[in-house]
Amino acid sequence: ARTDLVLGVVLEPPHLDPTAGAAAAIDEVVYANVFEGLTRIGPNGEVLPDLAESWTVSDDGKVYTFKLHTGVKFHDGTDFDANDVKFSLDRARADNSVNAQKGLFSAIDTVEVVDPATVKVTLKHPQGSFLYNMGWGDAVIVAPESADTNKEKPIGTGPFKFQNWAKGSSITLVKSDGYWGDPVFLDKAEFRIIPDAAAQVPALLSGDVQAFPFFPPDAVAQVKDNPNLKVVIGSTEGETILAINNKKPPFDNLKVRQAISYALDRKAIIDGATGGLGVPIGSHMSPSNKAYVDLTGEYPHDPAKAKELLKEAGFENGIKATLKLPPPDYARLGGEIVASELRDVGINLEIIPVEWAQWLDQVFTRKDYDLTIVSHTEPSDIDIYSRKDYYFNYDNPAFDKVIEELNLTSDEAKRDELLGKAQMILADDAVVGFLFELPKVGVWDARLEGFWQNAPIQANDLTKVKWSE
Amino acid sequence: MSAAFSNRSFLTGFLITLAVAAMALASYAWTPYDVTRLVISDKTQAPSLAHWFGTDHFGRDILSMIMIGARNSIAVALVAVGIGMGIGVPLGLWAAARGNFVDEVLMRLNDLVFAFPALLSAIMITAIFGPGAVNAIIAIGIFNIPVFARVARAGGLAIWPREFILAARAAGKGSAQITLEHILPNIATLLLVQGTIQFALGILAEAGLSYLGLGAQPPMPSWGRMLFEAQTRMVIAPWMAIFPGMAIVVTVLGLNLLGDGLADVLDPKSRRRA
Amino acid sequence: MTAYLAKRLAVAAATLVLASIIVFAVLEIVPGDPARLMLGMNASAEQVDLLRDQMGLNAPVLIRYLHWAGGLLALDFGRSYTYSVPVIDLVAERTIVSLPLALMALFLATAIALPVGLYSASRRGQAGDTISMGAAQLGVAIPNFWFALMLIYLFAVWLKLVPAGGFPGWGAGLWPGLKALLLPAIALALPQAAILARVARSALVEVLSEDYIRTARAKGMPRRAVLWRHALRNAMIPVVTIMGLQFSFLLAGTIIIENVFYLPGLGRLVFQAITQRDLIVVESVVMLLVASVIVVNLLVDLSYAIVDPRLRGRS
Amino acid sequence: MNLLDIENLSLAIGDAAILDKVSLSVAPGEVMGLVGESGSGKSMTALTVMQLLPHAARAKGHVMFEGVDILKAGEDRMCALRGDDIGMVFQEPMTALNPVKTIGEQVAEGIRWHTRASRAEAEERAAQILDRVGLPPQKFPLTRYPHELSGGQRQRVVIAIACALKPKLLIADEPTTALDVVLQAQILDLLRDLVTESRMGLLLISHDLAVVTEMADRITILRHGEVMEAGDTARVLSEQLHPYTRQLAQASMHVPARRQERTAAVLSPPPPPPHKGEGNEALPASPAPLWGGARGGGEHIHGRSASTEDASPLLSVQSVSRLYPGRRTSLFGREAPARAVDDVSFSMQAGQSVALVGRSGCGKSTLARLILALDKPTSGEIGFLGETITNRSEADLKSARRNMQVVFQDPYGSFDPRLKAERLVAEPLHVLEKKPSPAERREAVAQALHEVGLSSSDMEKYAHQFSGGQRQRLSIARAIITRPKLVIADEPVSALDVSIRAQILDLFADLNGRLGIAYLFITHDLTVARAITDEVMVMHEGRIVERGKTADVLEHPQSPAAQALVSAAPDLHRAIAKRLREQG
Ligand SMILES: Nc1ncnc2c1ncn2[C@@H]1O[C@H](COP(=O)(O)OP(=O)(O)OP(=O)(O)O)[C@@H](O)[C@H]1O
Ligand SMILES: Nc1ncnc2c1ncn2[C@@H]1O[C@H](COP(=O)(O)OP(=O)(O)OP(=O)(O)O)[C@@H](O)[C@H]1O
Ligand SMILES: [Mg+2]
Ligand SMILES: [Mg+2]
Repeated sequence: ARTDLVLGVVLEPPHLDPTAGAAAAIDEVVYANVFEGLTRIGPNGEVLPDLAESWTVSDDGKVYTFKLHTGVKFHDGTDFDANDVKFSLDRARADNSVNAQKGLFSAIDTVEVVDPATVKVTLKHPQGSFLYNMGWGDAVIVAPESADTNKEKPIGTGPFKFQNWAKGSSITLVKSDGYWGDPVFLDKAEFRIIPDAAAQVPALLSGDVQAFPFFPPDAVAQVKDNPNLKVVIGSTEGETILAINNKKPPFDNLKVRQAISYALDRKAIIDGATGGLGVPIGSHMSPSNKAYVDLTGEYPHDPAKAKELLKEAGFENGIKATLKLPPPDYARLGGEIVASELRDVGINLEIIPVEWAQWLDQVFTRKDYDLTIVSHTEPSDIDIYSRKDYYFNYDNPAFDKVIEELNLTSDEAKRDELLGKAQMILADDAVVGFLFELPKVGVWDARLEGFWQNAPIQANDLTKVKWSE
Repeated sequence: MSAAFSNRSFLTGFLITLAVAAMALASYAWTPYDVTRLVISDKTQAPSLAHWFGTDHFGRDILSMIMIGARNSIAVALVAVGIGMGIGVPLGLWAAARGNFVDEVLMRLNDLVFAFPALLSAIMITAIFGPGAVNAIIAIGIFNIPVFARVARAGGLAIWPREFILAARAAGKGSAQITLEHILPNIATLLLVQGTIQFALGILAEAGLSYLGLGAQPPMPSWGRMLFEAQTRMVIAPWMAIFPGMAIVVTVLGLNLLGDGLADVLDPKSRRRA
Repeated sequence: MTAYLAKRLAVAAATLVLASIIVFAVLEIVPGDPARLMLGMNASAEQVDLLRDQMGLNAPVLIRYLHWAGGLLALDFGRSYTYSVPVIDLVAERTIVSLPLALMALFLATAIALPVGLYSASRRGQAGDTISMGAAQLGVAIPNFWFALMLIYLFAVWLKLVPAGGFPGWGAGLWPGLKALLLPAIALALPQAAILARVARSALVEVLSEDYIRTARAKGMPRRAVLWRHALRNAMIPVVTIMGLQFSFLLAGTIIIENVFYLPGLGRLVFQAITQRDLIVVESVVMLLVASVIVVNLLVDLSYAIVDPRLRGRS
Repeated sequence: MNLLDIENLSLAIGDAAILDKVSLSVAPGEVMGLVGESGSGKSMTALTVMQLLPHAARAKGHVMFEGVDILKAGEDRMCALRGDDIGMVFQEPMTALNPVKTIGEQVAEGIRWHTRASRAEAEERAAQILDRVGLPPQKFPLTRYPHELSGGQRQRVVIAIACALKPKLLIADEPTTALDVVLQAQILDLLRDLVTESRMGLLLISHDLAVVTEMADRITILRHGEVMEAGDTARVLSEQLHPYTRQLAQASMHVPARRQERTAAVLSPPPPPPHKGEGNEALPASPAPLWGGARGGGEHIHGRSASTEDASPLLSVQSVSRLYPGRRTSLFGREAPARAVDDVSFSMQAGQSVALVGRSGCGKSTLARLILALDKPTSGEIGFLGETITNRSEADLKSARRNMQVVFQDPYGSFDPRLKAERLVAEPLHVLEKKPSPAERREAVAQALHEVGLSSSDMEKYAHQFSGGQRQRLSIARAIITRPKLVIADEPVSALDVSIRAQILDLFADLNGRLGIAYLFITHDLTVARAITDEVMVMHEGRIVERGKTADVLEHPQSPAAQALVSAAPDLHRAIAKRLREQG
């Protein structure tokens, strides 16, 4: 069978060090392929052991002792041991660290090397999601020798090693001999960068690219009838929301926010922006999560009701506002539909398309916006609504209390209950317009197998990918 | 003028341009469908009796969008040409009238603007101000300035040494007055012809910018953006690309023919022949 | 000649300096913070500031300008914010795609335009002329990105003759490289060829009505010989001028075309660098493009003297 | 047997009939002159013989060249004839050469094409023929480009190309129109030598009767595409049997009747305005101007009487020089500046009519521009009406502008094609202190038009709707509308046909007499100078080398420059006399 693969990715990573950048594009290339962490996240979001063979947790939930695999080597031939783990974790949480997810490590108090194959991590307080956190790309283990050059030439412990990066064009990985874990099937994998949606379809159709694990949902209709290609729909952790600036009048008025929620026709939005593949949500939780509560019925599509609420709030003459849209298709397409729907109830939105840089600057940092559409792709991130000064400008002590409690809870059932409660508060407050869970659409050659169906995290795990006969 | 209409190129160009303009004007009063309402359930329908050119990914009628898009294309290109002429022509005339230092400086500044690939600068401008029709106008307009400045200067330089200018100077007229009374009217046809060319280029440029997502923004339909949206749906809805593309081609073709015809008709050589 | 050259070079240098100031100033006011973009939504303000420091973004404007401009003189373009590699390496990598593409397009455009122009001019008013000039009119009117899209669907998706886009790198061999550049070059060349053909034709028609053409024919030379020996060279000046001007359009065209064909060229590099706020890359590439336009136009001006002895100084 | 026989040649271009049953013949060793006014079809006749007619042209009749019917000959046959057996010298020497090829290449090209000679051989022969036409390769190497030659030298190259293969028939289409008289004489000598040397037939085309008379054995007179008269040159021109021949000859020799007693004419009371369409015969003297700022008629008299001895001249030019910077040769070096006008001093009295003659390029136009204050002298001073006008601002020049006007060489080019005659003629009114109202303006224009023999209904026309002669009248109307004291006319008749030229000269003479306007007439044509001026200044290489009464200078030129001009000037009287003498 074939052992080579050309895989399309939308964005080129700025560099290849997952511990030094937020870009999902980095993980899409190196996660699980080049770099490995203590734990890793599986195809369905479960936490799996990785470089840590096993672990024990102290009863107070504060001390984690990891037992490491032995005989593991980095691609440059240096050995992997507990010192590398300590180095990596300390580096990520250092004062001068520019790790984009520094928060993942904030609970860590100390990291101790017990012996070359054992590491003990002590937390300041129990953290329910610690093992999950250690599975993020930002928490992978790097070697002190190569940490500074990983951006250019990533050196990890994974089954593939970095071979070449033709900037702007493609990144090539090849199989790493002497890999400690299960052998992989592919000898060579090229990640070809194709940002333009217009180019992605022909690239797939012409066979230049054999797999597009993160394919624009909107373009699926173009390839789904092609017998040579397989289209696989899964779920992501991307809650796509119509974010509302909760402090900015008139959106500080609950009735206005509720009116917006009533005005939204999720089905139309999903059809128009994701080719009908998104899953409607009623609060900030992925439907694939077991703590998910279906709240989509809370605000059914009801323009009349929306108008009435607006009238009650004193806005029968309508509202003028802006809608800032970042570049992704779901936002730009969804935005147009949202604008059209809100116009029907008397909210006139001026659409302002912005680039990511501007979005981060204006919307996220300076909170200079009325409405925006964005997908929050971090897994289990309902706690963002409790963050002070977050761009929603949402402030509800009751909600904060739930989250606080959640952070200290490690009992699964109890956690699910708290999560359910949090979801309900958000829905009641109509903090934002909850639209849909971003679908994960993978398209690949019908003879390929082993790709992830879902995307609990943004990664292209190639460890199980192979060509069938 | 009747001579003009016997010129085939002029006539064809004129008719096409007229038709496009009429379509744009008509769209203010009537379009087959309302394009501000998205009917997702009607999306990507092939051309039919109900929708002659089919519908787009939001279920909007493409014919209606092309009609309204014509407005945008015309407006952007027209204002951009206006900016180019309004600033470029006086500069060029000034350079021609003053010569030497002023001329040198102005022309070097011209070269400077020319040295920036237009699209690149347009991208930078939209990076600052954000995408949008107005910024597209500014971006395209800026690049029309040196074009018109050059044409006006070259035309002016050719007229200045003519004897009737000497006659006007001998009659005591200053260079400003001569420029207004003699130079400008004499290069008007030149400018008119260049104007139609730039107009056509403006429509292409607007389409290019919109295609990169930097031009007109929703909900305002624009031909370039329609193509931008069509390109990801080429397989299932080729009509989304074909009709707006044709609209651009036909309009630009019409304007170019008009310009060619005008140049022919207004060329004193051919007029003497006729 | 030397004096002329010296003056032109001085003007070109001044233009470059002015251009560098403009570019730098413009990018200063582009909103968006590269550091925040790199760190994403979860990073704190302190972290962002830390990164800004590391990237040298917190220094005063003038210092940064002088540092950058001084670097340019020494051919040190600085380090890319996003890729954190020397910009010069990035530029070099991209140039070996963009330059061959531009040259191929220029070559194709010329190779198509000149024969068509000659043919049309020599058959002025006949059916062949009307048809080829009609085609040229159409060529001018077709947006190149639209044409590119059609080419892709025809030749790559349907006929599977060439790749739909992408660039395998010259390491993969000359032919695969050229093959990948073929469609983009055609898409780029078409409108240029159409414009050039029209210019060539009208220049030739103009020249053919000159008195010296009649003189040549009075020597007993047939039309065709007169066309080649006398008309062509005289018609070259407007053609070369337009080619010079087109170079700038060609560069602009590559930005779009490289996007359509996802070629890793300079055009896409700037486009991408702008969205990523990799300002140092933008600045350097823009300067490079501006410089190349200036150089090309200088060459065009100098080439006039080769074509037309009247423009040569006394030797 | 004749070399060339044209019988009943008719030619139409599109729907326009150009030639109508033209017949003429040229025998070996014979010079056939083809004359006729501009547009009469001379060039078209020549082009028919070459088969180089414009696209839409269709010819009927017979054109036989050595037994070959040219109208039926195919392109290949013609290619073999052209350049080898028939050579042609085209009308415009300035544009007849390819600017991007060396003269050597261009001469050798025909030789190589027809004889299949090697490059070296062809160049050898090219050098010979160039030497023959007075361009010795030592002084004018084959590698020169056309722009490195003067007009006369270029014309020689064109002749060399045409004669390179010793053609049996040479067609020379106005071979000297663009050249000054001295150069013209040289070229004509050259052609004559070529004819006698190899018994070549020459078809010489010209609108200048004098030139043709000097050269041609026989003459054919063409008008509107028809042959008016043909025959032996001397006979045709001395007998002048055909009315048109007479008309042409008279126009060529025309000398305006100048009123000797101009003062009296101006003093006499104005006659009633002429009736419309009366032409230029009885032009009225100027009635008192209607507009403010200009002087009344009485002042002309003063100017007139003062002109004879008054110490303060109308115009005084003192040591004026104009240098054009030399071409830059390197960063620091420049060629020596060209002295277009070199230390010129002279003065003019009111009402005087002075000619400025000289060869092409001697600085006449430059001097005119300096006097008109359209250009600044490098040194020296110009005074007008007692005031210095050098280095004055435009505003300070207003009064000078009012009193000094200009008539240009090219009547067409001196009018803005987009303006109507009214605006064109009214343009100088701009300098008046008191701006005339529209009605006054119309009146002034109407009167100026009357004075030059045009009607006020012409005000609504554009320049291109007038004939050449009318246009020149228009420009004269413009020049006199402010009642200036001085009109500078820069080659005002050189672009005109002989017959129109005669009319305009009459008009100038008449206006000078009636209005007392002083003229500075710039011309290279001595006949013109003779016709209407009292005094003549001869200019040579930027300097005034001779000045005196017109008749004196033209009869007894003192300076070599003046002598060259006078002896080279074709003169119909003399030419006919010479011809008759030769024939005994
Ligand atoms: N290409 C053309 N198309 C139509 N008419 C033409 C063309 N060339 C010349 N004519 C006309 O043919 C007539 C004869 O022109 P021709 O050039 O033979 O005159 P000519 O006697 O040589 O005059 P000149 O002394 O001014 O050279 C003129 O009325 C002219 O307008
Ligand atoms: N702008 C200029 N720069 C340099 N040299 C010039 C310029 N204008 C005129 N000359 C030169 O000055 C000299 C006089 O020119 P001018 O036009 O006065 O001659 P002219 O006597 O009027 O000739 P013509 O009879 O041909 O009109 C010529 O040798 C000419 O080449
Ligand atoms: Mg002629
Ligand atoms: Mg002159």
